[in-house]
Amino acid sequence: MNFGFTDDQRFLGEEVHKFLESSYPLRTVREVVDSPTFGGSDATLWNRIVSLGWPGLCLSEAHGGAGLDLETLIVVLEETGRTLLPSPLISTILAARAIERFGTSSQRQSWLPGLADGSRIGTFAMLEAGDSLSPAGVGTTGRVEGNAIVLSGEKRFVPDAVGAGLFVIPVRMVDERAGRSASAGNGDRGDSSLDEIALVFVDREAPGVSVSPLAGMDLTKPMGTVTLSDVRIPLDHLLGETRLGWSAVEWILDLGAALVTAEAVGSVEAALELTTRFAKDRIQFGHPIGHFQGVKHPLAEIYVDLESFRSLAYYAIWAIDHDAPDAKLAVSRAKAYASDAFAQAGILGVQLHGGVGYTWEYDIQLYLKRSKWFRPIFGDADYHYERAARLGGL
Amino acid sequence: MNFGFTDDQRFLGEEVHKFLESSYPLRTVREVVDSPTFGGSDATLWNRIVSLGWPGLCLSEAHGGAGLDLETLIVVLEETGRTLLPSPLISTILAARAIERFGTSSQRQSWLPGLADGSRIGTFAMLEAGDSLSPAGVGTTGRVEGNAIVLSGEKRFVPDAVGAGLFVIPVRMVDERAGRSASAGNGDRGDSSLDEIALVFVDREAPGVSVSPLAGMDLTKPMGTVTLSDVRIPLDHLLGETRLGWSAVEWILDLGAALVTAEAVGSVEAALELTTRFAKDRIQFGHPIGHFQGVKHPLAEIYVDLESFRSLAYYAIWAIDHDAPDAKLAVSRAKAYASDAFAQAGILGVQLHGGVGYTWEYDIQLYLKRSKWFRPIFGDADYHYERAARLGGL
Amino acid sequence: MDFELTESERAFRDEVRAFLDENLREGAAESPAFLAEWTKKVRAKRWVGFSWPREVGGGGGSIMEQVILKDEMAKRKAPPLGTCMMGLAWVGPSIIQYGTEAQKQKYIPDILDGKYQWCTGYSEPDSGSDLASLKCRAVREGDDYVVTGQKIWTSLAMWAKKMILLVRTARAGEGAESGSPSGGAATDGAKRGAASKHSGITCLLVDMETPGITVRPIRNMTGSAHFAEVFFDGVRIPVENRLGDEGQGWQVTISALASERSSIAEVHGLVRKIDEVKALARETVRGGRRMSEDPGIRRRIAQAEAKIEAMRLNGMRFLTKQLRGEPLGAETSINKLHRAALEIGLGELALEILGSAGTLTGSEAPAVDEGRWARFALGWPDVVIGGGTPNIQKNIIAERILGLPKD
Amino acid sequence: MDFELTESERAFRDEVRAFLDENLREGAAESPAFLAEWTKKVRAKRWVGFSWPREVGGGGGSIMEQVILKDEMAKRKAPPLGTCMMGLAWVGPSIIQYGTEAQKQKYIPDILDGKYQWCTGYSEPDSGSDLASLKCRAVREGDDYVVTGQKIWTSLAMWAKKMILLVRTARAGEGAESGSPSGGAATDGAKRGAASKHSGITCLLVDMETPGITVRPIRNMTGSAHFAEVFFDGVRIPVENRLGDEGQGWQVTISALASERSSIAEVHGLVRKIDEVKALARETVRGGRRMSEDPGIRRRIAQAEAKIEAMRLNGMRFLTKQLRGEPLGAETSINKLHRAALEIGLGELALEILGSAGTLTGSEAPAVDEGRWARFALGWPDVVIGGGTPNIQKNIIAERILGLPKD
Repeated sequence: MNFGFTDDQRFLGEEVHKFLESSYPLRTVREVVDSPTFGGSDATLWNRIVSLGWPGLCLSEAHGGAGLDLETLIVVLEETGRTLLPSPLISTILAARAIERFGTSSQRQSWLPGLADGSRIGTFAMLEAGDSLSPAGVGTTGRVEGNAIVLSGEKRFVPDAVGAGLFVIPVRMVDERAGRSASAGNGDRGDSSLDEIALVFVDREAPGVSVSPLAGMDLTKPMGTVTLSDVRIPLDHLLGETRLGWSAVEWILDLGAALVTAEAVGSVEAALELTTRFAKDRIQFGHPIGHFQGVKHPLAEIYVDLESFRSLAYYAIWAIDHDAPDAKLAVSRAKAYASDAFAQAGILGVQLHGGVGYTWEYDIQLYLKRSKWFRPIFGDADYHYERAARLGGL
Repeated sequence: MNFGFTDDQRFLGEEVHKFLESSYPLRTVREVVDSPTFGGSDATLWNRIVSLGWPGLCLSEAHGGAGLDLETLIVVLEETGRTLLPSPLISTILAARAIERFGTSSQRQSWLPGLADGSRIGTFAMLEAGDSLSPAGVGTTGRVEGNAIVLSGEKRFVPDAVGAGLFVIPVRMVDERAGRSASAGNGDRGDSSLDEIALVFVDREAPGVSVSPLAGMDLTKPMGTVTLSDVRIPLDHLLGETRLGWSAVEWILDLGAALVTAEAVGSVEAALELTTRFAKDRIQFGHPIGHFQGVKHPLAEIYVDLESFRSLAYYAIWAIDHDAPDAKLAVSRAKAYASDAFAQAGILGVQLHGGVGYTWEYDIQLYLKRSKWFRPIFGDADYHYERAARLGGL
Repeated sequence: MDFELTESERAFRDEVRAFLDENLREGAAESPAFLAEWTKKVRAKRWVGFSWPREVGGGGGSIMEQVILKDEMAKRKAPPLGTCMMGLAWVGPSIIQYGTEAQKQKYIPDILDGKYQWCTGYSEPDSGSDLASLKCRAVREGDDYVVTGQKIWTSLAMWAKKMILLVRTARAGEGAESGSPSGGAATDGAKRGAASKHSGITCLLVDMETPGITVRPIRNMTGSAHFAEVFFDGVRIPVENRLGDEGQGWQVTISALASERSSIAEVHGLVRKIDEVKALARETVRGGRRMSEDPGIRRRIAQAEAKIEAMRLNGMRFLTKQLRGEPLGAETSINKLHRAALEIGLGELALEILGSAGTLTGSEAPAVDEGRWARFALGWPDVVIGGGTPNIQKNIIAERILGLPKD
Repeated sequence: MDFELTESERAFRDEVRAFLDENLREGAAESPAFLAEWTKKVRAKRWVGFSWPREVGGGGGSIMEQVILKDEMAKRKAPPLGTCMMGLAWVGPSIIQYGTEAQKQKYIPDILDGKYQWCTGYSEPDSGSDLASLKCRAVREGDDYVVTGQKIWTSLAMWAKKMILLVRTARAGEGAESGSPSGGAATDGAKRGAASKHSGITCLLVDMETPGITVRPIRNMTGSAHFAEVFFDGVRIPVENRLGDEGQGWQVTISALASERSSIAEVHGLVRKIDEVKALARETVRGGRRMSEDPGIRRRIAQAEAKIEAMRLNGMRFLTKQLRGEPLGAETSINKLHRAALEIGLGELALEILGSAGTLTGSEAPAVDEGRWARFALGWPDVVIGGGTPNIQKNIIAERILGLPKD
């Protein structure tokens, strides 16, 4: 019975902390994202990350990874969250874990080493115009034409899209009479439509793929739109070489939600530290403002929320990694709780800082912006609490 | 332009305040409701109220009332709310105003003088087993049989039921083939079913009427169940001698909601005063607890809510009295806001009092109980915010 | 991370489960005969005082075994382990650590056997959460302390035979204080530092039948009485009944026994409550709609469940720390705050699901479940106020964990 | 109660409406030519400085007329009345009450005509909400004050030609203070009573082109700059530019002019915002559902609308008091608190309606309305922090209205 980290994991976390504190403090992060060449990924930064082996940390050794548990990744993500590190680490790991779980052995061998050694950046592209994390939200089509699948559609809000070399994409397979879905013929549009859903790999360089950046509040979390105009991919780019169905998509979404929530633990922790330090230093009416319960109690509440969604996030990661029966519920609880808590911490942090809190120069506003990015990604609190209610038997 | 009371109204309020402070402070109110003979109305108290002319205050002079505006009633209700006065005043006024608005001239002459002079206590009985403030919630039936209407059904949560002599009751008129509603024949169960709804008077003494008390948290607001077993009433007991439809019921519900909200203004004011006084007197860690922002800010928030729902309640009363086009919206906003605010004030009041707050001897818990009674009566915050959303064009 | 039990832990858990399978009968908890039998059996298992050392008659259970035992018991809604609740929770640990041999022999077996009830004389009318400012006075006269003053919020004082009592004793050179009017002493006390405020406090073990003690039950807002006021008027307590040294009373009441603090019992209680609320939402139809279909109610239930799950997991992190021998401090206030919010929130949720029916206290329809929901919704002050107010818990976190300055 | 206007008030309202019908064109507000014309016309009507006495060139409008004018203007989204916003809001009233004849003649007409912008030098880096602790120092040297120090959060200082400045002046017998290091002065100041903290403060009217003044814009988190820091390094201000007496600066900046305080303009702004959010909810389809059908969104919108309506009605109660000549005090903090909560809440609501699209700042799809919602949601600090923090407003209510002790 041990709901905590091993000494090795703690040591790794400390090393990551020291590295980021010295090499990528927020000041440096600001320079990276403000640079005109930053288009979603910074080569220098990525090379450093790669040299430390983070992308492959939790991939099997057979595929070039370090073969560690997913929970070990938490100690890294907490640190990248603290310093708002602008890297496609989570996106790449998400794509890699999806391939590791659902890919055929030859797919794993083809794709994982490149993701593990960072020579390729991966990402998962889910959302479309309907902005829906549901089977109905998959409108991009895949049409088998001889030895190829032809893809058409547009994916939005794709994390790290501009820097990515490999996209893992859910599509709806349709039969060759254009535009009709595979099951349309049998008149059964119920659950079987879930089976129309498949996951495909798309190479950035494939003809018909175009990627455009999206300007967002949080410069450290770039997103983009990926347009697929009759993109032809070989049949072996079908993940698992079968129609994996909605449950595979849901698993990837859950993993994404859990990973960003683990990262959010670090962000909220850092925002709370910044604000607490300010509350100790700032004198008003003859006292540090942190002397007043009007300041101290909201900070205590954020601490309570932080520690609570930390527990939920740790468990969610563990549950996914161990295929625990309550893994979905665990993810929804963690992401829902964290979405609200981070939003609150961001607003309160800026507010308690007073005027300086929303100047460009002060760091606390960067966490406010991160909280806005964090809320909808992989499902907001409304989505996940409703899902939790359903999974909980309501 | 004057959104306040006239000097006369203020003077009346002060007189009521003095009377209740000297004759019915909370200590006395406790004695009244604790007395074994208290079954929802105390004769001595009612006689005092009647001698002051409150039941007829806002009824027309032609029917024995004082002919004042409904807004004048606010200054009285705020005071009865402060001292949690256990009287069927609101119920009687509600029944009387319904008759004044919708009754025929002969109905007004028959019923209003008795309600105005307090010789008869009235009440409005809406809810049934489905607990729904909607046309569908009216399941009690009225069947015309010759010169009579035969009523069957059960009304629940009827305020002041045990002491009442006259019930105003919404029923669903059915045709003589038993159990079929009037419009059932034409196959149109849409809006026309609203027209089946009528309001009737039922005399407590009519054969087939039985009333049983309901034990509730708030002893000062007794409720009861009224069972109608084939109660025969003459045709002229049909209010307005026509099927008034749902809109009349809705008007009465709105007036009820507005009146209890005006009363709640006084209750929250008194609860805030009690708690504020406690916060000034109670010393902890070397200071009055009201010195700490953790106590002072929640009290300030209650003050903000109190003054805000006070404004909403005043305007709602005015809007009903003047048939303003936004009267329904005004009522829903007032009742919704007040339901949440009073609940909050009750809980916080008990909590800030610490241990003594929930002893039987301390008064603050009486306001907590009143807040529980207040929340659902005439629609809770969920009901009224949803209604406000709809009325506001969503 | 590892949520598995070791082999020996699993063996212990299986032993507990087997015992429960054999001895627990559905609904039997209300039968006095069953309870007496049950108590004898768990005593024989040494599960009463399970965290206490075996040499005083306890179970010597490890932290992890304590968790397993509580967890299994709570999951199966088993009756309590032992009947002398206050004695097991508060008095026993203090006596084990600070008592003389004679005191241990006199009291510990009776607590384990549940011979009689204990109560705790800690809170006073003007002390509230600020326990250190207490004023109940003991003046040494020969071989007795003469106690005068008042205690309040004493659970079950009406039924208790013994009390563990905190008093303010005068020491050499502090005659002025013990002689000052009690009001002044409190104010002075508050102005001095915490260390000195605690220094005059002494712990006594009191027989409730001693002349001069008056118990007055406190009726709470639901009409029942759980707490009492206890008045002391020149009550003579033999010096041999002092627990620990003079002035050591503060430490004496803070147990350092290695008992688990994962709040598992509270979490099980809350899980049971939210399950009841969910069932209520499914069964209640209002306005033509099952309340479990109402999106607002669904969200609030899901939110409460997430919070309870967070408490459970927080508790496991605390437990992990304890198992590693790391000190557990102010972070336990996290779960206390959650619990306070949940106790209030679940009651409110139940009432909002029920509408007017929720306010009924009678036993007949339209009251639901014999009016229990009204009591359900008015029960939170026992927990929220009795366990230290949320404001105090927030101060603890802000000051001890975040390092913000004291008020 | 009576929500009707008197005959003369109605006549005035009709005059305003007729003017708006004639002169307002949809979408014209962005055209500089239109704005110049508009400004000339409203000036001719004496609606610029409408609350000011007619003898200084103001409109001499009654409280009720001010409300009507603002109300009609806001309802029709008319451009502002006058272009010298800070001058009209802060500087003019102070000069009218405390200025010399010469000062009035020099400044008031220019403010009314909008010849140039003013800014206000009140806040300082270490003063924040605690304005009385300011440290910017002025030492009298002959016919000049020599000013050294820093101001912050000065709106539009980059564009202003004049500043109304608060400084701490040394007076006879107070040399020690003006000579002390500025950090110490603030701490000392905080320890003394409010009266003495205010007593050393003097108000100066400053030409921004005076040598020694440096303006540094403050870029806010959305990347734009509304505020600036202003540095004073031995800046010489002629004594004749002092407004009011030495040491009177605190009173000088608190206008006692009878202007209406019903917060009608703010309420109209919020009504416009919630209407935009409602339209957004109707237009946004996510997950196959129109967001205006989402029960949670519906409730939050209805709640915000109830709060805004409460603000409007609270404002009418305040107005009624003012019309009766009763003093209006701390109760105006009620609407300030509502406004702060709404400014934050409406932004959050918009973002939650939009999901990921809400965080986009670009002008192309999938960004909605050219990315304005991201700015909409990050704009609250201007109001929430600039107008005094919610904590300060709550203290005001708790202390001045409820009578709770000061911290």
